Amino acid sequence: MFSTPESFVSMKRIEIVIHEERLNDLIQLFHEAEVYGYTIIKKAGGFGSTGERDQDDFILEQYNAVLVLVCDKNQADKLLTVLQPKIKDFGGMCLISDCQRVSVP
Amino acid sequence: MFSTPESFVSMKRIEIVIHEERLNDLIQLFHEAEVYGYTIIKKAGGFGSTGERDQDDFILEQYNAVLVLVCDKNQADKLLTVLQPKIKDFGGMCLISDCQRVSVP
Amino acid sequence: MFSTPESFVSMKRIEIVIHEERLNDLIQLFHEAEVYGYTIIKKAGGFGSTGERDQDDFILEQYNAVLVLVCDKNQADKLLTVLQPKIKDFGGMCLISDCQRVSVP
Amino acid sequence: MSISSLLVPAILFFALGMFACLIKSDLKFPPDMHRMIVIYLLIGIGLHGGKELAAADMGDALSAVWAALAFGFGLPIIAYIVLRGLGKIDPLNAAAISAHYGSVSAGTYMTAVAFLAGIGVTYEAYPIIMLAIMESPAIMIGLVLAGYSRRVTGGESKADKGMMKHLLIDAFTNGSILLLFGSMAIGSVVSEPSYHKIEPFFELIFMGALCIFLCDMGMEAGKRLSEFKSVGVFLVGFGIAMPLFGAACGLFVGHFLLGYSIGGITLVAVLAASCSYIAVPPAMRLAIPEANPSFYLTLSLGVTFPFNVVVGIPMYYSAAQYLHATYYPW
Amino acid sequence: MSISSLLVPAILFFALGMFACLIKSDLKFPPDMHRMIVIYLLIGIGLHGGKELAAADMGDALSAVWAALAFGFGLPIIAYIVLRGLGKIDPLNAAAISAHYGSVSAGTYMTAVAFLAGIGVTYEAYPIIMLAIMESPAIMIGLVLAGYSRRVTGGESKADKGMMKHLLIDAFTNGSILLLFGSMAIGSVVSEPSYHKIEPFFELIFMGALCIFLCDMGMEAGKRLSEFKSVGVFLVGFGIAMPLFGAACGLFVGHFLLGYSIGGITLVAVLAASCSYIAVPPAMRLAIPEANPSFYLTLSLGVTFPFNVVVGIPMYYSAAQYLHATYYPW
Amino acid sequence: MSISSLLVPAILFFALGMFACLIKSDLKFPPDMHRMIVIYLLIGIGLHGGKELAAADMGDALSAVWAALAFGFGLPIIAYIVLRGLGKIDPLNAAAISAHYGSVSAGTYMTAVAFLAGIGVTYEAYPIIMLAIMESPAIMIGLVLAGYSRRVTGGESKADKGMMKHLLIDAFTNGSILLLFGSMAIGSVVSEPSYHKIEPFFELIFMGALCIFLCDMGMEAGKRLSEFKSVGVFLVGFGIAMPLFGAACGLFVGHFLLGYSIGGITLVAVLAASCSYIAVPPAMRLAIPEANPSFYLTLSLGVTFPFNVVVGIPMYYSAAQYLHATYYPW
Ligand SMILES: Nc1ncnc2c1ncn2[C@@H]1O[C@H](COP(=O)(O)O)[C@@H](O)[C@H]1O
Ligand SMILES: Nc1ncnc2c1ncn2[C@@H]1O[C@H](COP(=O)(O)O)[C@@H](O)[C@H]1O
Ligand SMILES: Nc1ncnc2c1ncn2[C@@H]1O[C@H](COP(=O)(O)O)[C@@H](O)[C@H]1O
Ligand code: NA
Ligand code: NA
Ligand code: NA
Repeated sequence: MFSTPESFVSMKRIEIVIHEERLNDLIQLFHEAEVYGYTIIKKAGGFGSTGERDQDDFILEQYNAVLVLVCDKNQADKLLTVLQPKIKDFGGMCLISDCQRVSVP
Repeated sequence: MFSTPESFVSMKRIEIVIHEERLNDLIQLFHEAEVYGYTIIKKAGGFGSTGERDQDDFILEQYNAVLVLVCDKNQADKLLTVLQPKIKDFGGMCLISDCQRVSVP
Repeated sequence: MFSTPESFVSMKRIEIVIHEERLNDLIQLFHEAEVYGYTIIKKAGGFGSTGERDQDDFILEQYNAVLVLVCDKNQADKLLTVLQPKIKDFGGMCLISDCQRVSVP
Repeated sequence: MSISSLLVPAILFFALGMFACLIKSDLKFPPDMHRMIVIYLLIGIGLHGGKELAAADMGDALSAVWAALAFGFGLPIIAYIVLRGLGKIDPLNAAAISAHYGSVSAGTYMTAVAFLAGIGVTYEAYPIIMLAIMESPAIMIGLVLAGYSRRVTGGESKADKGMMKHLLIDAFTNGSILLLFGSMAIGSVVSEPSYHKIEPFFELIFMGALCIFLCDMGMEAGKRLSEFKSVGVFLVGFGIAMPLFGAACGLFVGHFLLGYSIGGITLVAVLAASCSYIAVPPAMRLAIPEANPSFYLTLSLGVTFPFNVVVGIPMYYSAAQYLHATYYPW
Repeated sequence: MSISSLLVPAILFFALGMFACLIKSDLKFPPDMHRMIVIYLLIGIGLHGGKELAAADMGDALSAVWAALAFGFGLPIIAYIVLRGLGKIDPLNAAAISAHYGSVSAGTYMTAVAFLAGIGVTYEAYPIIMLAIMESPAIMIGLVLAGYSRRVTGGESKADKGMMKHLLIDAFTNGSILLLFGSMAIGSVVSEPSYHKIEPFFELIFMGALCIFLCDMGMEAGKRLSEFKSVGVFLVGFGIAMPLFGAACGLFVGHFLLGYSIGGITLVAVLAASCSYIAVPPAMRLAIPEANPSFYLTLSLGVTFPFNVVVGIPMYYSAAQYLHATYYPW
Repeated sequence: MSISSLLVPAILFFALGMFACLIKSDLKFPPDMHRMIVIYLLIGIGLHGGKELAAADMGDALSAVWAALAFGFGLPIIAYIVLRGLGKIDPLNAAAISAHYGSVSAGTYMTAVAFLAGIGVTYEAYPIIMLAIMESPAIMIGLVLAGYSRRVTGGESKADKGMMKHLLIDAFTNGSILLLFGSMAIGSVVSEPSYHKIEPFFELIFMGALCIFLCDMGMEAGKRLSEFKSVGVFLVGFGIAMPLFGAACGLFVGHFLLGYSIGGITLVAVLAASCSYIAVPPAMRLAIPEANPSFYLTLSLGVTFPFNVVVGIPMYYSAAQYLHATYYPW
């Protein structure tokens, strides 16, 4: 379909939202699982089982962090094995979806 | 495929981008539709039908907000019924895609 | 499935993460390809082939930018033709996935 | 005391902030500005307190410390009993709210100082020492009350333990408290000429910076105030009665036990009457996640804080005057 | 007047900012810093104005108010006519641009004050009152012109109405305007000793903080200036001619109608010549989304602002001197 | 010199920051606050330096410039040789680390000024000129060393070239350097009364603002210090030996070549001993992405900076005293 279809690689996109104060634990886990890349957005707000987290509220100072990680299926498999037992503890949200990574031609 | 396939739940991922000043209206709508979670990223920039919104421009101070909401199909259905009539008014962008939510084992 | 299925349009969602200092080059490319919308999140952090980019480190001041662009398949095709030769130079990550855009009823 | 003594810039800027919120103005201060001014004010208060401490009589300073600890531990317990007994508030919310009332509001305290300065009344150095001390016990007693409540209601107790220890440490490593104590320590050891070099930044321009802080807090108070319907009549009443009770304790202690001047008594009353909105709310959010923040924030920021700033301070001052005139009428 | 009178720090820092932009330096000030300094400057200007107002003659103050209203309403209408008639600019862009010229630039005004201070020229207290007043009418007249333009071009009119009301309210609840008026009110009621306490923060360090603000605005002006090609020769010419015309009106009014001193006349000229970049641009972006922001921002920030700061102020001052010498040659 | 001369607020606040980091306090200053204070300090230093420059003897000023250039170019080369020869550090990391030691730390310099002020020692105006000059050569020599290293190790060379030019330009358009030089230029041309207006902001409150900056840097240093295990014994040793060597050079140059007073010699020693953490780290990150930032940041922020602030400054001062007493014993 695209001009150079062979340049797409099927990947898994993992998207995690957790309380910002737990971010370091998560990143540590990632590095232990030897992931080769992730992206972090901090100072996110939201609403979940622990109530509202308003990023503009400078009294309570509650933030979420959004983490996006793209990897192949094997790595995702490995990662989720490590991640899943901790998910309840971490709270927030963990998604997985399919995507194509555009690779260097 | 994954170690514990039964721990994934098929969900809908709704992603909305709107002008930040409209965010509260949208959130109100969400709470009326009784969603159980969403994530907000503020101070985003972008370009759309109303022109450029540069988040670094401290003179005009125009920001977008990105909102991600994950829910099951029924809830999404319900939500979009409420949302759709307002979409034109809200402007921006509203996407829906499939994802797997990793659930507590 | 949804109340008004005909109001969904199949689209491509392109998600790019690059070093913030390269963002302007990318946006220029987008405008040359005549895209009609994109969303930008700045001051993101992350980890990739060039090491860690910690958005809280005010000494090094390294940020990533996340760019999300939704368009139809043709536009995506066109865009990626322009984008792909530059991807190596840009570094970071470029994803493409399918989504439904909720359109004005 | 005339109406003009209320026309203190700090109070007026607080009112301006509330007014901006009331007329739904789009006025908004950057959150980082708030954080920066808080850092600045805490250091300024600490340095000043330390300087005073260095020159203070140790016996008198110790009395002040004891009084501060008594308030910090005592007031939350009384608040908890009232909230549980009279208000039938559930234990965890009661614990979270109570903790706020043991602590103090640096903003209210500084407004009182500005008020006294405006009418030319002097005061002792000790209250500022009390201010620095009262934040920690309040957080600790909040944790203890929460633990007690959980045991009573049969909540989790194992996870609790680790949490408890973690939070007790927190009560001392808490950034605001550390800044206050650290600056106090620094203020008490630096030499006079060294202090003189930093005085323009931390003292000379202090009252002006306080105005901007209070304008911001006025907006915040206005925002919280608008939620007071959801909080219920009892709690709003509590948010006014509790500072009055605290002030009464403060007046008593300040006059009879500590033997301060009118200005000093007023400040002790303000300390006992005020409740925290800097260190305690985030600590309670973490320690008692089950408690509803809109309860304690509405009370502390939306009710007690504006009450103290606008009505309380002059009232406590009048009471201190009366006390002084009645019991030392020579 | 020698070149050395141009060597005012405020102006030099503005030039430094433009230079940084010119050589594509990576110098960048945090956006929140800009917001904070704006808040600080507005409060400082307001307090100072209020203090002056309290001491002012009511009749003279009223004359200043009338003059401010005349400028605020009159100049945009003239600008609109010129832009439509001579420039064939489309109605909505013309309306948006016009609104900016009715308003004032606090930065330009303060630079003028720094300039006068630098050469030791005194001035009346009234211009600062005018400054506070001129922001609202400009926004209002911008809305009226936009409404008129839309009716002429047959745009939406129903949605308009609610919008219109909403925006008229906005012209008064606008954060910057509220801050300015609020501080003015506060400055006019606080007692002398109270004011004295906050003076170091709001007056003593004011001119230094202004330097940082102007350095930042210099970078911003440089950025906008670089877009002036896209704006066209006519508009750039307008961005220079309009302040000259405004200044002429200001000189006339300041000298003949208000009867001010040379310093006062200069300031009135600066008020009439300058155009807003704080309250008006976001208001116009909301009110007239069809207008192209790069037009009014390039004009106001990239052309008129630097023109006034670098060339205009000394020019208006010379003109005021000439006027004074010619018409009061005794 | 007694222990009390160490009780300079600036140093104590630095220690407080490190302490906060040590006890894992949640104290955190907004990153924008850091940026704002850096902007403020750079402008303040520049203005002050410019003012001194205007009053300086041109010959003496030129000597200072030459000395600054010699340090800026010489120290990194020596550092590079030591790192490569003794430490077997790989070429690119060695280049990146070296560049830091040619530059200076404005924070350390200002702490030294506060230290001297605290014990009442005067100093010459020239060191501040050296401070402004030393940042650029260090970046340039870092680039040259990196280029040399790459040629040696056979790295990319084509891409390099464009990069090189780009980065050489950067060494001059770099925001911090521009701000420093720009303010210096402004400080040297403005008239006395004009300067007087901005002095309260840039001089009067300077030392207080510096305290907040150093508290922040203390936290940063503490954070980096904790990584020193990963850096290895050799590098940590280098991070202490290099400033000692630099200080020795500075003492020699300051005393024998420039002939300064004790205060002046101390400052020259501090300049030569200190290493940059404002302009150089980001420049090196861009120029030598292959180098590991945790090496140069741990060294510059975690080792050399605290060493200089806590131990170095009083030591260099004692050495300057000794030198002065020994070689001018009349
Ligand atoms: N269904 C959801 N969709 C999107 N974000 C969610 C969802 N549930 C939780 N989150 C995010 O995760 C954060 C923490 O969730 P929780 O631990 O459940 O309070 C929330 O503040 C949201 O930002
Ligand atoms: N096709 C698109 N892809 C990604 N983001 C979009 C798209 N269209 C609009 N947006 C976002 O929605 C914001 C508001 O859009 P609009 O109301 O069309 O100006 C824009 O500033 C973008 O951030
Ligand atoms: N596999 C990945 N998943 C998510 N984000 C990535 C990935 N690889 C790179 N990135 C992002 O792209 C940025 C730049 O990548 P790089 O140029 O490889 O250092 C990183 O800092 C990450 O934020
Ligand atoms: Na209390
Ligand atoms: Na005007
Ligand atoms: Na050095």
